[in-house]
Amino acid sequence: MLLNRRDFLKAAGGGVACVSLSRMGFDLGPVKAYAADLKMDGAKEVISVCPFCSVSCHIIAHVKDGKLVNTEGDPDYPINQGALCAKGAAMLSMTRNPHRAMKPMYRAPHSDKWEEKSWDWALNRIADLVKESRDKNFVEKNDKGQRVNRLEKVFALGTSHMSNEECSLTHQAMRALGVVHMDHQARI
Amino acid sequence: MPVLNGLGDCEQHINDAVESFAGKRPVLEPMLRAFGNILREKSRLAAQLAAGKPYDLAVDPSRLSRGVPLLAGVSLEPLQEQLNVSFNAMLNVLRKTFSDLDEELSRLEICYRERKLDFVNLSRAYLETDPRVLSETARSLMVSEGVLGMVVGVLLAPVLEVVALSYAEQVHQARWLKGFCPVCGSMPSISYLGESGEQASEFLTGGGGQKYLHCSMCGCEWRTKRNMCPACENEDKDRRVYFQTEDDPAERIDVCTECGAYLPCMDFRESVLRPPLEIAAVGMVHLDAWACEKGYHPLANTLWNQVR
Amino acid sequence: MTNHWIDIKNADAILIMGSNAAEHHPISFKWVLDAKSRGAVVMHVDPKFSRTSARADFHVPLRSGTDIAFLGGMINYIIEKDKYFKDYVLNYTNASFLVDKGFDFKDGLFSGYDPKTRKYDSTKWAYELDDNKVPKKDPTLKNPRCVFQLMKSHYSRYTLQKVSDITGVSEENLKKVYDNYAATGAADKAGTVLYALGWTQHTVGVQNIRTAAIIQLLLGNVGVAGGGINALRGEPNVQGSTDHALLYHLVPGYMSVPIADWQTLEDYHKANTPASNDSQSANWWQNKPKYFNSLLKAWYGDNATKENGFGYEMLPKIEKGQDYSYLFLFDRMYRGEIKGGFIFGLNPMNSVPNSNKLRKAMDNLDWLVSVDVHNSETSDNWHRPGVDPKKVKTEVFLLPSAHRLEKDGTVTNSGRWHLWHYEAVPPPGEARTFGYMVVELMNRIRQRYKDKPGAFPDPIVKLDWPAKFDAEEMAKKINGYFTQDKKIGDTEYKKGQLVPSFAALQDDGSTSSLNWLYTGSVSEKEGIKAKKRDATQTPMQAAIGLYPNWAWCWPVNRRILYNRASVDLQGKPYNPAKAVIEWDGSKWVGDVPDGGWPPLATGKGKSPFIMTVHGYGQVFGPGRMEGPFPEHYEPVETPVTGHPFSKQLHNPCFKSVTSDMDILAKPADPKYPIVLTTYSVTEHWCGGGETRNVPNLLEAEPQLYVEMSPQLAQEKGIKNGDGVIIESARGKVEAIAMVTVRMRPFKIQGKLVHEIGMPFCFGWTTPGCGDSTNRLTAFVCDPNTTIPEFKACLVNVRKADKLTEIS
Amino acid sequence: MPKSFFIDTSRCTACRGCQLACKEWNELPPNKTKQTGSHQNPPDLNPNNYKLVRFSEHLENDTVQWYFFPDQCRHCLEPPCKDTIEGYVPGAATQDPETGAVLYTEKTKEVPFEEVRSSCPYDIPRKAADGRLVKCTMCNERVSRGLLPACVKACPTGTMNFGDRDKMLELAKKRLAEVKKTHPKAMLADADSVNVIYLVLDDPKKYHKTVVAQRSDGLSRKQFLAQIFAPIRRPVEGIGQSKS
Repeated sequence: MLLNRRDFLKAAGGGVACVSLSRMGFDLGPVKAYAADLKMDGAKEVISVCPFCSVSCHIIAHVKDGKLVNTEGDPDYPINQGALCAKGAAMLSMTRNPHRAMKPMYRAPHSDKWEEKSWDWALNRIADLVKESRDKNFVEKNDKGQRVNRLEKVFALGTSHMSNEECSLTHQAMRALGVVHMDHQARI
Repeated sequence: MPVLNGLGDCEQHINDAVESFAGKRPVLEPMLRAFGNILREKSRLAAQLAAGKPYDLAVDPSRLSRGVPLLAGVSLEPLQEQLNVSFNAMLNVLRKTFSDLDEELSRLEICYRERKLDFVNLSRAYLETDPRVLSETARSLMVSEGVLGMVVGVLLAPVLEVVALSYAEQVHQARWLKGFCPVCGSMPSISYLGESGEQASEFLTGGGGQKYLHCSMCGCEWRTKRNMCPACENEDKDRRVYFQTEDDPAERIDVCTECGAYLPCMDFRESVLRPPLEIAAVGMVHLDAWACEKGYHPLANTLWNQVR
Repeated sequence: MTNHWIDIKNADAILIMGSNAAEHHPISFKWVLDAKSRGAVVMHVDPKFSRTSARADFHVPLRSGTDIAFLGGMINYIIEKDKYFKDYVLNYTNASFLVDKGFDFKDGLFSGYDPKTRKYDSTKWAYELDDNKVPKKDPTLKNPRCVFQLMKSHYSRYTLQKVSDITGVSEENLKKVYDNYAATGAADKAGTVLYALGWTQHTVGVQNIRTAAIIQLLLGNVGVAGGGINALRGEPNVQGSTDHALLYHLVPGYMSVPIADWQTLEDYHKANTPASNDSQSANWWQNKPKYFNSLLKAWYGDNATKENGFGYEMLPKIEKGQDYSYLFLFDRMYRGEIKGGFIFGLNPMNSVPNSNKLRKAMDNLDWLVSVDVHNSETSDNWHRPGVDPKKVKTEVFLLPSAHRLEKDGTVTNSGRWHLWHYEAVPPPGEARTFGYMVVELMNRIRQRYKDKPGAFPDPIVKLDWPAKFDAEEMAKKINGYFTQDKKIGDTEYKKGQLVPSFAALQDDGSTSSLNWLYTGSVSEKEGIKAKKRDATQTPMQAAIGLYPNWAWCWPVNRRILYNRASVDLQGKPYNPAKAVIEWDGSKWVGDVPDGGWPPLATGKGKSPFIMTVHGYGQVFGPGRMEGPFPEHYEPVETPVTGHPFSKQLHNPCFKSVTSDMDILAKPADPKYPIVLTTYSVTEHWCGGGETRNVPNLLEAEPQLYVEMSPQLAQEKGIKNGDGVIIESARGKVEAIAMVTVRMRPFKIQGKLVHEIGMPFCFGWTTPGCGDSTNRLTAFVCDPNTTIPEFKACLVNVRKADKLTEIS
Repeated sequence: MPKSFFIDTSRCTACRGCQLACKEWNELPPNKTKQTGSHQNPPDLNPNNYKLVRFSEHLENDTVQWYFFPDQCRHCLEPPCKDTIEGYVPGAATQDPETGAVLYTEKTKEVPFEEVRSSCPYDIPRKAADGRLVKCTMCNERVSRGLLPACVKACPTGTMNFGDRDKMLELAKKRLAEVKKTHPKAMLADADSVNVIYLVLDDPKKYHKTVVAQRSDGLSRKQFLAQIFAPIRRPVEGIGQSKS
């Protein structure tokens, strides 16, 4: 099976060379000067998936200097073939939305405001709360004396916004803690 | 299914595109006019050949599904007559257009009359990029390799355009996904992003953007993936970049940083104009100049992109 | 979905019911119209005329909550008019099975019902077995105790007149839908059923779908191209998140969570591994121990050994029959029994019924971690209108999460396609992926338990847990590895090698996999197959748009489930023009078949429905809570006091809780005479937290509205655009009246019944747009799934003197 | 050859992609809108919305008809608004001879708005906060660079089409012939006199009151234009003459 162009070529490259434009008699000076003045922006195209309904339309994200500059439906994905609905088409403004939560926020008991916190502080504080709640409320055995290992007083809800990999880890973590009140969008 | 560009390009269509690009980018006007002449003649000739005697080539379309181009290894012997016709017509227009090359072109004409030109063999060597055959022939005929290469390429193109046309349906059915041409095995000279989905349904025809490659030799057009370099098949998002200016979102140049190849691309979703693709490629030669300056090389050598 | 999105184009008839596909799965509708342009008839049965109706061949308005009556009438019609696909029904469904004498049905109740527990004893619904414990069959389908005859008699009660009387659909419209759809009973015709939350969100949700499944089996529409039972799943990765079981009652791969009565791994397997003595039954779930043990091995790594039951004893075990879903969680929270918890990417204060109760319940938490892309009604619950924050004790964290475009990983679409998305840009500011948060947090908790042991640390410290979140590594771990060198058949696998398919998973600890359904999704040769973008297909595959090389789908890249039912006993496709698989004499070609055994006629085949114990499609479904045949019951809040089929008004098993805030209107309650249904809006996403914050989308759909018919508006003195108040037994909501001919009153039992509809995407954190519609809905649930009845409750509506929520 | 739009409302699903794309390209701020009993929002064209999808619904013979109409400036071949404006301030309105786009300049600030508005048979012009008159520009700055108008580029359904006038007319007639088979009342609205050619499936009044040229007194376009042009009629140069 021939799978590569090299298999039927004697030499690689762009094919047989032609005479140059200058040899043909063109003055390339102005063209090169024109080209040198161009303000060319480089961007890459990244395949992603629309985060809304589960048709999972593919999206090509255009990224320039690490910033999202445009999104379009992926014409190669056989299901959406480049088409997007109004929400999918609004992906750019949705992702770049200034209203988004950008920093871990904390609201102390009885407080009337949010405060910014570091990730380190927030995760440590949550870890303390989880351990404290678990140590205090862990149900080792039920009324019948059966071993049940349940942490009934802590719950986990969500989310179908997670990737499969994130779902798998979340399930594993919650079962390890003994969480039984676990649910997400599939039930509502 | 894409429409084959070559044969549909009537004279008016080519003229309009030349005018429109020349108006937009006067710096390219001399090239647009020169290559416009050649492309017009090529188009006329292809139409003439298509209307003439049917080709008798040993082509096996079932090879497409195995990733083998139709003409790979196929003898071009039966095309002797068409190649002769093409040589005469194309040499004439080349001579008219490029007076700087006249000396070498007229020498080739003499060689032809003296039956020193074996077009079948040269065409085969051209398609297979066999530098030995071409350089030896050039030496023996006392012309430069560049001019010989140019002439062989130019005379072969209209002849093979007819092949591409007659197998367009098979190529479409085969869903050819390679970066090289399913008909003649050459690399593309330009690509474009299409307007709407292939399977236009009543509802949500799609934003378009499907990528088609246009063969630098036979003008065959085939669909490819957006996220693949046609030269090295690299799909890494971080090693493919496209460049464009803010003013011209319909024109871009796709670069693979893995293998260093570039390919111009027209985005027909942005553009009202539908120029013949080869005129569009000439109208974007400034991008070739830019890319070469940056150290990239074209996917296919064409008549108009040798900017060095 | 048994089939997939593109496959919709292969249908000859499309019944869209309980879904507004054009507005809520817009791109899916492309394939509906593709089918239409090839001559398919598209029917939309729904209370509201929507953009789906506008593009269908016809729209049939139906009163919310009467789908079983409508579909039961279709079953009756199909049997009476002899429209069913006889070969298929006989060979591939359990229609010929004889049912044991314990089974009975009287006045709306099946045998075995205990009114005290409100539960059935389903052992009463067993088959009559032969000496080998295989169900007895009557291939003539004449035996009065065979499933076919029992079904026939059950649905003979669903006459056109009675169905029309309760659904509000004219007899003429009933016949139009029945005729068009029943025509797909021909061998070479296919009909597909597209449904969504309009079927699931009822106290009879599961049975709505069961009724459709019976129709599909009768017409031979399961397993074929253009057929199937197709849930248009709503949420972005809800298929994947269900596969990976973010649900209390399952562990990944649709296996039951351990219950207290199964104290050991052996107990678990004994209770969960089905057996069949029928040599023609593949009984696929007999492999469950391999999948379950491999899961445990993946969770606990080297700490899972054969000796310790692979760590089974460390797992939490729920109480038998106890429900831990939203309904009960929030009820327990309301009662102060819950201390704290996590809400990831979800806004239940807006999108779960009886919001007033839920919002109060949340005040009882000591701590709450809300992880989202926006501050929402959930994270901000402590300063909702009318509440003094100083009185709310909850310690609240809002952790900013990444958008899909900002992370690597896979999702699974509704057609089970496993799809990779690449990180295009990093998350903005300090936003992070869920994966980062879960891994980091768990590592901190693990460290704390290592430093200072507290309650039972083993399940936490012994976890096989990554130091950092890496989507590719996780994708491989989900696929699974060999944990030691292993020879299977003639092939030798090395420790650390990826498991090639779930057929190679072992129950002896030599393999690990976080989800057996995804084993085969990554291979040594092809890497992560979700990244594959290869559109090539054979002409046979291209004829039905199968795309077998595009990405990968579970199980084992089978694109159409139960596809062995698309061929006759010799392996020849019933519809050669749209063949899914075909036996070429030595192997199957086309799709990946449901097992590679030769056709049934060879004597070496297996029955097509391999996930059922006996291998047959279940016309008779003894596994459901409220009976083996779907029966019409009214919504818990209903505008009628009786219906034509029995004296049993409601699903006898529906789930609910009792509290001072769980008040229900009585049947035909004069205070609440109007039916309310709820739905989404194209411009907003679910609870709206994300899209309300996109100014241009908010401009197009700015405020909460209620759609009502001109007749109702006139009756209530309401004009289009008026502010109105909608009231149920649980709450009051302000909205703007949208008076529209797209809503129609229904004639039910000779009386005019009005239905209104409202979206639920508006909430108080977006000023002036209105607040949760779910303050009206009742938290009463399907007994099988505990999915709430969002689609039908009772309300009243009046013109508002002034508005406070909408400005 | 002027450019034309062909707007095939038989394909429109009211996704409002065009409406949003128009706002984004023209950088028009969002309006603080209210629900007024319709999905049509904002309720009318306004200085921040040059393009608006209109919704209309009817119940006939027990069947619901729900029609969508993406409304915008028609870029008339002989634009009456231009004549009105120029009657006050020459040069305040222009028509691009290449594209046919009817354009308003800064100078429209000096023109009485209501008069211009009532001279438009489609009720399109609106007055911005700074006094300028505004409406759809045919994305002329895009079109003159060879790019498609933003709304056309955004349309996922094939409703919005744009190109040379003869090509658009050809497409419109082809589609009309097709949809006539199922919708005998289908028609092209004022195709001979405008560069934005709508295909509607039914009586245009069922879509919106000014789908075809209209004034409150119910004059046809021909009568209406005759009246408008009577006192100030002068030759229109540069573009094709109306055939009506």
